[in-house]
Amino acid sequence: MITSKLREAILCLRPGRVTLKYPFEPHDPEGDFRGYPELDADKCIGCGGCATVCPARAIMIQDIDQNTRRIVRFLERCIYCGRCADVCPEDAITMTKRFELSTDQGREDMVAECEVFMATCQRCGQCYKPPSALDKIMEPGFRDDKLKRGGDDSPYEPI
Amino acid sequence: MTFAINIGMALFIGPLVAGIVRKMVRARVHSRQGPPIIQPFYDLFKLLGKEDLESSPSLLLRYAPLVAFAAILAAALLTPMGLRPPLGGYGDMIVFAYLITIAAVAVMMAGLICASPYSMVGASRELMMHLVVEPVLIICLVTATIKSGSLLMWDMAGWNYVNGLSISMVVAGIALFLALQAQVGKLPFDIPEAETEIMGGPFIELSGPKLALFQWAFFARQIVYASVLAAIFIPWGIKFIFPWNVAAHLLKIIVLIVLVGLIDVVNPRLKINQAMKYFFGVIAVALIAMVLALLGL
Amino acid sequence: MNAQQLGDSVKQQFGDKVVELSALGPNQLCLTITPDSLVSVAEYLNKDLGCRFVINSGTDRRRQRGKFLITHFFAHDEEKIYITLHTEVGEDQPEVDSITPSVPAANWSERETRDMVGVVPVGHPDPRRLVVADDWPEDVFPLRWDVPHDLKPPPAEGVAMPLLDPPEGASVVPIGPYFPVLEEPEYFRVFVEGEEVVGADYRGFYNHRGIEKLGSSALTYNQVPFIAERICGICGFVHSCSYCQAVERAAGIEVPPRGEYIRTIMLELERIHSHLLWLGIAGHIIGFDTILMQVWRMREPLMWLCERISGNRKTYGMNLVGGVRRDIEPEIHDDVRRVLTDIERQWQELYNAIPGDTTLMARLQGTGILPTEVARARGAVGPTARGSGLPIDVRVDHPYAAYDRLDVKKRVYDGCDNLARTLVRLDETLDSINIIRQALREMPEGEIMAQIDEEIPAGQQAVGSVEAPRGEVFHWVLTGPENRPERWRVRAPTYANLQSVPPMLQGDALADVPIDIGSIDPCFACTDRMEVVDVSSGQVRVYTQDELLNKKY
Amino acid sequence: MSGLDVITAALIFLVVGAVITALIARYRTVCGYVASVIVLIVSIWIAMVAWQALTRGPIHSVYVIPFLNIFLPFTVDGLGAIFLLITSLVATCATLFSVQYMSRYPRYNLASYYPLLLLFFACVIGEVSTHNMLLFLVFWEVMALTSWGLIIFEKHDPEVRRAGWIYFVAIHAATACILVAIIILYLQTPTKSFELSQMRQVMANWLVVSPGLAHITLGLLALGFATKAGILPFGFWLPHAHPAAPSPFSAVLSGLMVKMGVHGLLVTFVMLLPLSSASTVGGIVIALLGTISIFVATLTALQQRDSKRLLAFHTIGQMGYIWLGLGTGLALLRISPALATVALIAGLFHMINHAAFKSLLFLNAGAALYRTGTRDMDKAGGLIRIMPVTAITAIIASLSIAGIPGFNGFASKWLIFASSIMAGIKLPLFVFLAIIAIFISAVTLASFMKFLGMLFLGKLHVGPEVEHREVPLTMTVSQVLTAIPCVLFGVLPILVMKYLYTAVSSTLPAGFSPTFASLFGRSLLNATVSLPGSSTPTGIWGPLVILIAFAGCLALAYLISRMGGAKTREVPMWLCGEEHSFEEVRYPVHSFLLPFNRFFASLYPAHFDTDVSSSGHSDETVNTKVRQ
Repeated sequence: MITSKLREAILCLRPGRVTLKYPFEPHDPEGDFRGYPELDADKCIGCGGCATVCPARAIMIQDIDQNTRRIVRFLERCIYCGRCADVCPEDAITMTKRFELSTDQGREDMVAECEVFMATCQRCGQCYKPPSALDKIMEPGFRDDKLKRGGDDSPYEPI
Repeated sequence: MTFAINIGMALFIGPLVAGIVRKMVRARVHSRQGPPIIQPFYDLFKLLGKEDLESSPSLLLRYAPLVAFAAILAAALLTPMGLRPPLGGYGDMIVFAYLITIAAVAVMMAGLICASPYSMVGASRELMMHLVVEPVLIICLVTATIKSGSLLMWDMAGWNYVNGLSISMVVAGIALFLALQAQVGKLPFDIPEAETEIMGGPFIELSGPKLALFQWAFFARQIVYASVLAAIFIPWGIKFIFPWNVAAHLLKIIVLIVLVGLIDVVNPRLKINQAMKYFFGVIAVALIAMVLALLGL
Repeated sequence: MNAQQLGDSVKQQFGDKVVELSALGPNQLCLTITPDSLVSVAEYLNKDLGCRFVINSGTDRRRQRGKFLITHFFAHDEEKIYITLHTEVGEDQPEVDSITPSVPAANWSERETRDMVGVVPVGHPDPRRLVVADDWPEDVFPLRWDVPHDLKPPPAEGVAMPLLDPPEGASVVPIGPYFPVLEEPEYFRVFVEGEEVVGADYRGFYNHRGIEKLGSSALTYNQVPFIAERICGICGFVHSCSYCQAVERAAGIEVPPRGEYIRTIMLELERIHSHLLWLGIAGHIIGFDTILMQVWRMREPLMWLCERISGNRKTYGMNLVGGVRRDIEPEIHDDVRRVLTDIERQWQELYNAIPGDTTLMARLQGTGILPTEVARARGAVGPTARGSGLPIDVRVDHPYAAYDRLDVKKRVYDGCDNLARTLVRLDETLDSINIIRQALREMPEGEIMAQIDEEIPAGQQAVGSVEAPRGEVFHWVLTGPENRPERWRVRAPTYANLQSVPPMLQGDALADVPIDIGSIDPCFACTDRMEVVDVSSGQVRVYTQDELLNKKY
Repeated sequence: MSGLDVITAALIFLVVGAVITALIARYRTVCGYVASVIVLIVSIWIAMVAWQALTRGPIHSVYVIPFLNIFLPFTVDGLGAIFLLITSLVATCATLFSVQYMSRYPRYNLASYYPLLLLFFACVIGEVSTHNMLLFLVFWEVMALTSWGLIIFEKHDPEVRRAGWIYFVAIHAATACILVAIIILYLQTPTKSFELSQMRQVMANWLVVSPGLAHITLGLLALGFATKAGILPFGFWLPHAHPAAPSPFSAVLSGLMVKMGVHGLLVTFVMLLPLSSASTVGGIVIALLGTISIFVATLTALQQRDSKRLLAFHTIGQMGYIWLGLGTGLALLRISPALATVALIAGLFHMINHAAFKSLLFLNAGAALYRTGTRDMDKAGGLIRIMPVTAITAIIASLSIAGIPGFNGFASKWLIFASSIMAGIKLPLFVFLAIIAIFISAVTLASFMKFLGMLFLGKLHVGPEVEHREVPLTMTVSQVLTAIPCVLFGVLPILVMKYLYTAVSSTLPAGFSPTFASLFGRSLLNATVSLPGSSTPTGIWGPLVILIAFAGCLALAYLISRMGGAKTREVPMWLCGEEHSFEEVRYPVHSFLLPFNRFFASLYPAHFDTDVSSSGHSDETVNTKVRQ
């Protein structure tokens, strides 16, 4: 009994104080950490690959007109998986080390938009090279977050 | 002045020592920074200002925390804390034991009135713990009475100091120390509150000032129980000149409470029937002390 | 005996009743039988062949075949075979015979299939609803294809699932849905007399997230691993791994060996992490916060290590169909070994201290008794089963990833109590450390991800299972068109183990209830996967304190 | 007080009253008020007599019954005066309580209630006011018969009839013992007299020449009185009889009748037995029996679910405390006169207090029964919400019996503990008895927490037919009247102790006891026990100072609690977020101390608690009943 308790006590006392006074004493993440995904609008060609692979469907592509494509990212939904950075053919997306992203400004603060000039794009989807057959663009050219509600003959109305 | 010392010890040293234990013992063993030493005061003051939520409004429930608080303070006035206790001339050890009991009753009352299943279980556990822990205190004090021939706690302390320690008193002191853990409601005997089992037991429905008073009373209770053990069974230092006698007493109770805090962090919570079994053992030790005293040892 | 031989023996026994029989490799048997023979076949598999019931699943195939497909899964652990037992029932009379009377482990999953697909198990002893919310409409079955994944029926007042009443003289002590040591919402309705527990009822599934529905209606094959990983916050990797394995098997994709080793290493890291976490929580439950703090301190370097390997402390995001996304670079190997050695040393010290710690033993020994027979009947898996003397371990019984090349031991204790379950986990942690060392040594060079050039054809099916820290994780995928599964069925270990909790509580003290529940390492998030509350359109609303207060509960 | 003898006057008044009430029994309420008035007058009368006896010394008188030439010699000594005072309190309150309470029994004729009650009081008064053992026996027997008649008031209930028979047999066995002892003594007196003083000489003679005979006689008497007092193992009838009687009479039984056993015991061991080694032995035996009663009965009480049965077991337990005090006193008579006096005072003090709080508790239980119609504490609860006066008096009584400082039970228990602990230094056995007594005092507290918690505190929980209002005025008044001594004697114990000292020292040989001031100090505020030979006081209880300090602390606590200016808001009970009805989460009575009871289960005599339907462990039996 007593030796057991002593062993436990030694186990406890050996490491010393390990907790940090966190907000006052910042702690940086490790090398390949996947933090805030930063989009370099200059590099973006608007291929829509990131929107296709995003598991959380946090990226929405809207074609405003023939020449402009808007990329809206709802970062409150982002799960920081880094798939968008993986598939981006132009390396326009980088996963930074920023992780202190909470905000008290409401959800608008977590929405990032950028508009890309598309010139005379045919929206064939060819400029995006999917890494595997499973990552192909499902609806080339256009994508938003409206999902089919159970098919055309479903008895349920859209909400 | 003794009034001020005893009340001050109970009201202010109690939370302070608790803070010391949390920072220096508990957090240290947990390998973490721990809260500031005066965190218990922050907590108490914050609670005093918080909303008082009542699920079963009742006059008795409103007064139960006050009664617990007052009973502990009154008991503190009967307890020798380095000096002759201020009300020592008006109550003996039986009165003391019953005042402590009042505090326990107030806790049970609070639990019973709330009538939540958790508070009922908590009250019933509090009661059972009280039933097995209190006899240890009584038997140890009776042992001291047999040795000193007086029921007054100050006379017991003085007698022990003058006549030196005897075997029976040492055994009784050990028994009382074994019970101290439960008297101050620390692990492995914080069974009535058992946060992870019954969510605070009798206190589940209490909030704001009510909870603050109970907590404050329990901080004071630590000091009172430790003082009994320190003054009567470890009589060293009580004949020092003021203020050294008070300082010596303070040192003794801090050592005791730190020890209690150490045991607290290296044990899981026992079940009520296991605790009862344990305390029947402690009662047996205390009875041995008493028999030794009767034999004149 | 391989799958084909097993199938033949069933065919011999039941003749015409077996409509179709195919063996997908030596380890997976696929049977289609007539509805009227379901109970007898299930009984034959369970009683005569000793197969363990895993789960059942309902698929709405009215579009393709005009029928509902009801599938019961069994596992023959000694022969390393998974058996898929299909039955088709017509859409005009969606009823199927209940196998629960003869196979008690099927209790929950049959009720779940009824709630989700609307196929009624006839003769089920407990016909209450299980997984849908109390006010969910009676005639809406979320997993039918024509129900949209973001359907929100109007809330209803005054409907509640009927729960058992306490026996005479006992009263109810609610443990949950909000309870300090159950980190997730589950409601155990514990009947006590004094401190003694005389019975219990259970209501769970408060947190359905519609994951299966999303996987088969909104996401693509390579998006699912990430939501699969989020089925559970602690053992997410096992879910994504299990899903990927199912898809890979269905599509015939070969994962490169290095990818398999990396998966194995991550799985074992996750097991160490999970067992450390569990021990901490178990310590907290019995009031031993020092264990919580110290074990979680030991866990911290491990999470740092995972962050270094995968880019995240938890939910590694490593898996994709066909392999893993990140390699474990040689320069990390030393870090891995250093962290593991550190954990091993401290773990060993703790292990040596525990048997002498009488107060700790007093809380663990002899409490939460789950007899072997009950564990078998209720389909317990993982440490819960192994602590009750059932030698089940998917890593050995149904090897996956690189486990067939590694040295894995089954740790079985027959104490049947909380202590046995604790010891299983303590041993396994040390085993895992050795497995990782061996895997690091033997890991071959090469690719980590298979090249997938062709789309996955529809109508393929396969089982993927992984030994999660808590037990067997089971995924079944039926591939579909549109680059997504037609049906994706998930069975988390807690789903099986939770059904063993009420017999465990019986006769224990009220004080033991939290640790009894905790001893199966319950993961309620895993268990409550499904409901049609859409994560994508779920409204978020910030309440002020006043608004919260004025809300009527 | 001249002319007609004072005691005879009271007796005649009561007998006449009995006849009147029998005649007007049809007018139920009127009959009750008439009985109350008669009892009130007699109570005031005998209280005055007792007062005189205490302040001016014993009153002797002889009444000659006209024409028959029978002499009725009465002597009101200090001891008898104490019992007369108890009688006046209990009788008044119980009768007043009956007025409305008896409306519970519309089918029963009250002619079998009030007349018997008045006759019963007459017997009690007569019995404590005589030194003639023949007269004593006559009163004793009539008292037994009337009380039997009152216990079986609900004749149609088989339970009650059974309890009645148990009582009848037990009490007559007791009478037989006493009768034999007195006849033996009578035959030995030189003048063939029933006078106590003559018998004392016989006793003194025997102790020298034939101690065996003396001890047998003493044993027979002790056995008889122990049975009457409900001391275990002879008091087995008590838990059957007390709950069976109508509540006001239960209060009389517990508050008054069992005390007759104490009176008899004191008469035997103090007045009949000269100072000798026999008193030491007798004292030890009495203290032992008392402690056994304390231990067994109180632990059994923990199991009870029937409120009145719980109280009945506590009566045995509290009688045990009285016997412990008296036994300590008797045992020390030859060893330490000072401590003996203190212990005897302690026992008598506890007896007075017990009369007050136990009657009150039975009246409370009766009020609850009157309002809710059930004695099962599982079926009713939270009565403070509808019956505040009853509940508050019940709290006072419970705190008193549990010995909470400031209430009367504490003062007397404190004296008992102090004297038996101090006695332990001389006779070590008594320390152990004291420890058991103190431990059980906490158990008593536990039991009454249960009683209060289940029946009065918590959420209101009664049957649908129950009216939500306080019991009628006569019942509340009688409860409040009985509560007054509980508080008063708790705050000013020294006043009572002063008169008890008079009673005890007058009964003991002159000059035997040290002076009051040397024992208890001169202060009116402090009860200070100082034993000769010690420079400092041995034990101190200063109720006023401690209570004032307590009140000060309470005020401080109040100030602290208001410091933050916290607002109060009503919220629903927290049940982990699921909805529950109150019925399903209500923690039942027998659960409350189940682990503790299981622990002590082996210590209970299993057959002792024969009434299975009301004990804690019998749920299986109950269930089978339901299923059939």
